[in-house]
Amino acid sequence: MNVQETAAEQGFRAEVQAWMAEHLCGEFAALRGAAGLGAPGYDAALAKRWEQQLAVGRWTGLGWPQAHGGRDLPLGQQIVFHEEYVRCGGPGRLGHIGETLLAPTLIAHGTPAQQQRFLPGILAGTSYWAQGYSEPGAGSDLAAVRTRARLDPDSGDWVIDGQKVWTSWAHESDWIFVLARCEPDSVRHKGLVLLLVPLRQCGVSLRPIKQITGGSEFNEVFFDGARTEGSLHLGAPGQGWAVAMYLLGCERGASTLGQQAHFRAELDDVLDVARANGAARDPLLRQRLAQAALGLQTLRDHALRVSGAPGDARAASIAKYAWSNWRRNLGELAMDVLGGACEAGPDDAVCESLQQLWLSSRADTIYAGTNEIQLNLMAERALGMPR
Amino acid sequence: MNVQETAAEQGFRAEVQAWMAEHLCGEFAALRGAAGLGAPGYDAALAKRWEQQLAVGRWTGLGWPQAHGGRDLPLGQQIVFHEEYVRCGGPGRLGHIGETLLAPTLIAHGTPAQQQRFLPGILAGTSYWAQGYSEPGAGSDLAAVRTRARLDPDSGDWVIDGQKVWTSWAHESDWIFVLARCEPDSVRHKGLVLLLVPLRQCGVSLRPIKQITGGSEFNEVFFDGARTEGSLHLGAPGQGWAVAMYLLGCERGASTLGQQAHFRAELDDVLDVARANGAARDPLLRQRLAQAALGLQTLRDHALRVSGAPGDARAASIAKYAWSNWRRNLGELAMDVLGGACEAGPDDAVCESLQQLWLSSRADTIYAGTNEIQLNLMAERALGMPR
Amino acid sequence: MDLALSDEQQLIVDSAVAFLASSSTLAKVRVASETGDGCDRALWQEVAAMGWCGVHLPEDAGGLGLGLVELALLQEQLGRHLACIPFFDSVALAASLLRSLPGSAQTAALLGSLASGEQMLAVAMAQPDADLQWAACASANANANAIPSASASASARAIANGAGWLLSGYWPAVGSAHLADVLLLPAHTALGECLLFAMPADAQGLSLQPLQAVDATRRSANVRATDVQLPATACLARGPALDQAWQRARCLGAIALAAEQVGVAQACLDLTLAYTAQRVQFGKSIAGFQAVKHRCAQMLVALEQARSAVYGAAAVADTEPAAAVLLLHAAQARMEATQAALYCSREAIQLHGGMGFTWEFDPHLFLRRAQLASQRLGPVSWWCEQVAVQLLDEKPLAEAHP
Amino acid sequence: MDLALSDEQQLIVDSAVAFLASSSTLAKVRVASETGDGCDRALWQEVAAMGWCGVHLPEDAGGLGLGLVELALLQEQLGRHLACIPFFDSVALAASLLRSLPGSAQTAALLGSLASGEQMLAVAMAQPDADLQWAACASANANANAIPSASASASARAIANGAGWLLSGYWPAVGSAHLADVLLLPAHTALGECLLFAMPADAQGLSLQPLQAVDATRRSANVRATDVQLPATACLARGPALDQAWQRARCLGAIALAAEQVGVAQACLDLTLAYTAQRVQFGKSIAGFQAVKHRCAQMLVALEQARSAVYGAAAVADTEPAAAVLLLHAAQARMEATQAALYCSREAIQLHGGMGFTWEFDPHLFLRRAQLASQRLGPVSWWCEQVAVQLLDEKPLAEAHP
Repeated sequence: MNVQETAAEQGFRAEVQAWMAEHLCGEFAALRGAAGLGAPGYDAALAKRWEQQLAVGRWTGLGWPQAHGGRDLPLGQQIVFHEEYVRCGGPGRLGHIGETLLAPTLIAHGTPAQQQRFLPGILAGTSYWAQGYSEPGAGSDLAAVRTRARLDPDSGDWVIDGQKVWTSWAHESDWIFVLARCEPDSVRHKGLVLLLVPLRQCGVSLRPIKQITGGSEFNEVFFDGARTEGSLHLGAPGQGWAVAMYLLGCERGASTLGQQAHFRAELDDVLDVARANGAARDPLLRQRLAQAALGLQTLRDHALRVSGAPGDARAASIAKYAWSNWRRNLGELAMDVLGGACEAGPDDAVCESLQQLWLSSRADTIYAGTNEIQLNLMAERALGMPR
Repeated sequence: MNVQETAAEQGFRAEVQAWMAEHLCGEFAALRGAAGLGAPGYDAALAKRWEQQLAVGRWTGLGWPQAHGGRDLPLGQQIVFHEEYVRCGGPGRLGHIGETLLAPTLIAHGTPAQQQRFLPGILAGTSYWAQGYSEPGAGSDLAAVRTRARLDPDSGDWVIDGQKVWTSWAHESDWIFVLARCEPDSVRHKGLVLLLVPLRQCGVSLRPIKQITGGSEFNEVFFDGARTEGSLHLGAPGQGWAVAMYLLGCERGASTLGQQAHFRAELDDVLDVARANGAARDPLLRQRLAQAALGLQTLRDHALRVSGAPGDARAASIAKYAWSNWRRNLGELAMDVLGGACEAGPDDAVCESLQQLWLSSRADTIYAGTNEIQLNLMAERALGMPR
Repeated sequence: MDLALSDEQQLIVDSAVAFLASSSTLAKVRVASETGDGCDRALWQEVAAMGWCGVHLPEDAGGLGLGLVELALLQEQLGRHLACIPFFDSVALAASLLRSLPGSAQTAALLGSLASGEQMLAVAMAQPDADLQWAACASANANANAIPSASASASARAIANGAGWLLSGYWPAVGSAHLADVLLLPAHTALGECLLFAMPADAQGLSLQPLQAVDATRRSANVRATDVQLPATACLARGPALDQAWQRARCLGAIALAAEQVGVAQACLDLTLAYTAQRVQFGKSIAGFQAVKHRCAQMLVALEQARSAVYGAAAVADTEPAAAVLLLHAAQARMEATQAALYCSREAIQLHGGMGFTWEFDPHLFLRRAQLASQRLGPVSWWCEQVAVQLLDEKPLAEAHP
Repeated sequence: MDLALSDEQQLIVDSAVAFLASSSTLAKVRVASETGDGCDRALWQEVAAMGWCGVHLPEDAGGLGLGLVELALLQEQLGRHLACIPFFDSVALAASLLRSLPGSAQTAALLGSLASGEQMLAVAMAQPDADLQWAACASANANANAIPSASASASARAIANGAGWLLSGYWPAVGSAHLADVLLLPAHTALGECLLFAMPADAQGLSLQPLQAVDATRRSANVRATDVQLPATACLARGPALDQAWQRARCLGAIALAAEQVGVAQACLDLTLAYTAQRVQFGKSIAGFQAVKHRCAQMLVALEQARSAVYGAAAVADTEPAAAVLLLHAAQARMEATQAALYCSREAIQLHGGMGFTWEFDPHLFLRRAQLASQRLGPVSWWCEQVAVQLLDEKPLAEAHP
């Protein structure tokens, strides 16, 4: 147990700061502090150039093994990077799904050929990935997969038919990993395959989903005879479920500290408004603001306590449940701090961003496993209660 | 819709006030304001004499038909009585189960002989009843009845074997109505009988249950070859479930307004302490105190809205859920108002009574159908959701 | 004593339900709110033709001669349908204020055109001042003026001149201001007295700044007046009479707003029951999961308790109660209805899962209304603090019920 | 940076778990608390023999030379077992206060006998003054003295005389006072300066009034001194040094108390999982009902979050942080742990159904501890208001993490 930074960590933090100061400027100044990937007017092309800039600075693949081009840094330094990056105004990371979810899974379950083919593009910020799990009519029930994949005996390709939904950033991605049913009569978790599929092909079409925020970060993805090479299954065909679950388990650890640094910036906005508009003199709002700040500190402590312990089945669901409800509460608090002045006149950017916080936070307790699913998981897996 | 008292109601209120002032004195002064039947030092013999005094004043059976010795008063006057009774310091009613639950069921489902035998004693305050529904291992699952009843061919009596639990005031009661299984191979709601059984017999033994309040209002009741006359089934043998449910449905209407008047007295105690100890200057506690007062007003409004509409399946569960959670919150608020001084020195009666409020209120959301059972009932019966 | 609906009241509800089911579908609401100014003028015409705009006004003022209970019943159904008309601002709030003022030819004329639906009105009734509230709380003094008077709303100045009054000022976030034909605006004289003015929407020097619509079905605008010349008759009231009317209108408006919130909560429960019944996950309708059932049941409790509170408060308001009694019941209705509307709209989104987060599905429309309504006329914490003053700081109030 | 337990720390936990599982069963707790004075002296002897009473004291003071983290780990397990010993009052609170004072022969002697378990101590650390708090809030001024100084605890008077000090006063609800060999009592001089005194329990003129035990496993008493003559050396500290030590001890005590609350929450979850697994209703184990599962999962979230907060706060406290940083982390630990203990103990009773309401079943023992602990050293609202002062009223604090 150690809450103080080592000298190495302090040095590393200074390094991050210096690099960010030197590079998050010029054309990239427009990205500064752009926490929400889905914010109106978001410039994805610029965000990709920024990812490439990060790669040049060797800020991608920090935790990857050196054999795969990573830096294999200790957890403490990874934490330092993710926190300091956001503190320096670093924008939301478009490469997140590839770097944080797919890459560790490729490293654990991919073939050497797959690793050599895909990891360099992820590392360099030149190749972007989307996630094809949820299907219409089966949002939280991931095992209810109806998308079908079959090997075409003529070409040797996989041919995919079906539909995925809630696919973030498919419209800006190059590839998608798709959980599909490869054994026609199989049910539930059996007979699935996880395929790596190029998005830019005529067998794939997208329909953006308009969200209550007004933005369209999510998509429906339609596969109509879409194809990918016969070798591009991740893990063995029929065993796709285990690989898919491994991938979901990567959604914790150091990168969540970066997310929390974003939350801190959002909280600071709310505190600023409260100081400015007099809400800071309301004893009830003062309590809620203090609770929000303390709760965020707890999210951080929790991540620091469990990040090093990969065996703790409780950790991922607890963290997801805790942060999503924390942020949803922050959204409600933001609106109450705005009070009667919660509607913005023209050019009131702060008010608008708090509205976006409020609306977008309603999704936090729904996507990536609803509150209800997380509670089921905790009860059954962590507490051993009956299914 | 009418929230103003009619002239008749106002006159009736004055009548109640005058009578109470004249009679709740002398030996009965000790009962004044004794809201909780289970309070330490409770004098049950005195409470029974008070019930008899009320009967002499014709304050029992207010809503019963005149044919059964009641006064058949309109709902408005019944409400006035129950509210004013408590405001005048009237103590908790030991005859409640007989007068409010059993009597209406006897009138609806009993034989003329049963009515003539039992109603006069209830009306006169000379005969007290306990309720034998719950069984060990089946608290909320009322239909899981294992207590057996069989007709003894020799004597013609019912013979009862089994056990009931959570039986309020069995130790002060003369009779108990017992839900028992009269068809040996029946399951769940079928094959039950509701029997009227004398408590003072050698086949019946009691064990008081010590509660977290320190008191023992509840009992376990053991039936070991207990007997009652062969004619003392309420409704047809085998149809006991429907009669038992009818009885539970009587737990609403005018008498709940009396309960609310008790709540008001408890709330007033909390307000008094807050004014005295400075908690009334804490803006957070002020909010909670105001919410408690407003919430109690809502319980009353709700009772006034639904008391007249017997067909509303939603009403009973909503009212039970709402009042029990309201009072549980009041108990927590009481302790927080006491704050660090929540432990009483000798002779600190107010502090002690708030502690009792806090502890006793933990049972409110458990007995007579837990929160969880009430929510199930509302979802299934009122909202038509699947079982 | 009872709070069940009378046969006549049930008839009003039934006819409102039937009328709005066809005249204010959510499809129509989306047309009115996503294009145009958020007002469905055809609906307004129909509503006016049925006499709803004068439902709680006396017959000699052109109304139907009914009470706040009947107004609340209509508001409940309008809220349930998110009807895109300024009924709350014009009928519930402005008419309640005008009625509470000392009678005059001007108020009678305004009430007449309001009752017929010919004119829409808006009132610049700002949020109560939070600082004032908590100052009272901290000093723990009974504060007889805890309810902000009209003056707290007015950062505006009125100067008497030969032609009448010269008015300048800024009134933020005035509900339905962009639709109103006449705006009711408070302003101070140089001596600090507060006056209420009726200002025509087309007055020279008046300008509106529409606000970004969080709830596009219920919009507001900032109002600015720069040296607007008004005739002497534009001043409707002043002094203590205005203060009393203002406080009374805030309470009556709060009860009507609460009724609308009950409608919002009901709509959210209805949407959720319908969606969860047909949505299948893990091989069964999600309405069969206990977590979903319990949440819906809790929505039902909140909703029905709120409905009882609102009907009770409206019934009390119709008995011409003392100001303190009216305040207590208005606070109760606001507390219960705000809680119900927020809880039900939030759960509606959650229980719709991913669909609840799409623009296409309806729950977010109600979430927006619920959030905005939670702040109109003061947040619940403000109302509760007023009640706490009565409960804790003042001598016991003569009980509402004898 | 990480907050996982080191191997040594895990060893401490494991040995405490094993020891208390046999030495402080709930059966033994009931004997100690339902008969006698609520103290299991045999347990205290064993605990002292293992060196726990000096766990966080330096080795030269007779301690084990470990830190607040290790103290918190022990407190967590003691709370989980409701161990009937005055460990919190004597070791967590009194020792933390003594350590924070300027060194002296007297404090060293007291620490030595405390670390060996030879003497039990108690501190009259009253609730923070609520009025002071909210006055600061209403005026919205940064209030550097928002943490009540020792003086706020002292309605007592100390008069210097030839023999030393003459002490009179009343200190309400002093934790474990009836068990203490020495009481640490603050008092004022006539000039208003605050002093801290060590008073032997057998001093002439000292009287105790035990309070009715809501939580019979953790009792307190009102303390009254009437013209007690103390030697000059009985005064341990005064002035700003005392104020600083007092504030620091309140924070350290709060973190230790929070650790105990985590143990209470854990015990409640354990009891509930065991009971619901074996309890059958409607033909199945109630642990299979989704409503029960979700409640247990929410208990788990509250518990694990609280544990993380407490470990984090204790780890920060061991780095000798600035007073403002320590306050922030103490508040965090208190908020999360209070919430977890109250939630889990309340749910434990509810999910035990009728059994939860009986004296015989154990949940109520934990409910009592949870409620009392929620008020010791100030309620969560007080801690949050102190944080709000930092967040909203003062210049931004230098960040706790660089």
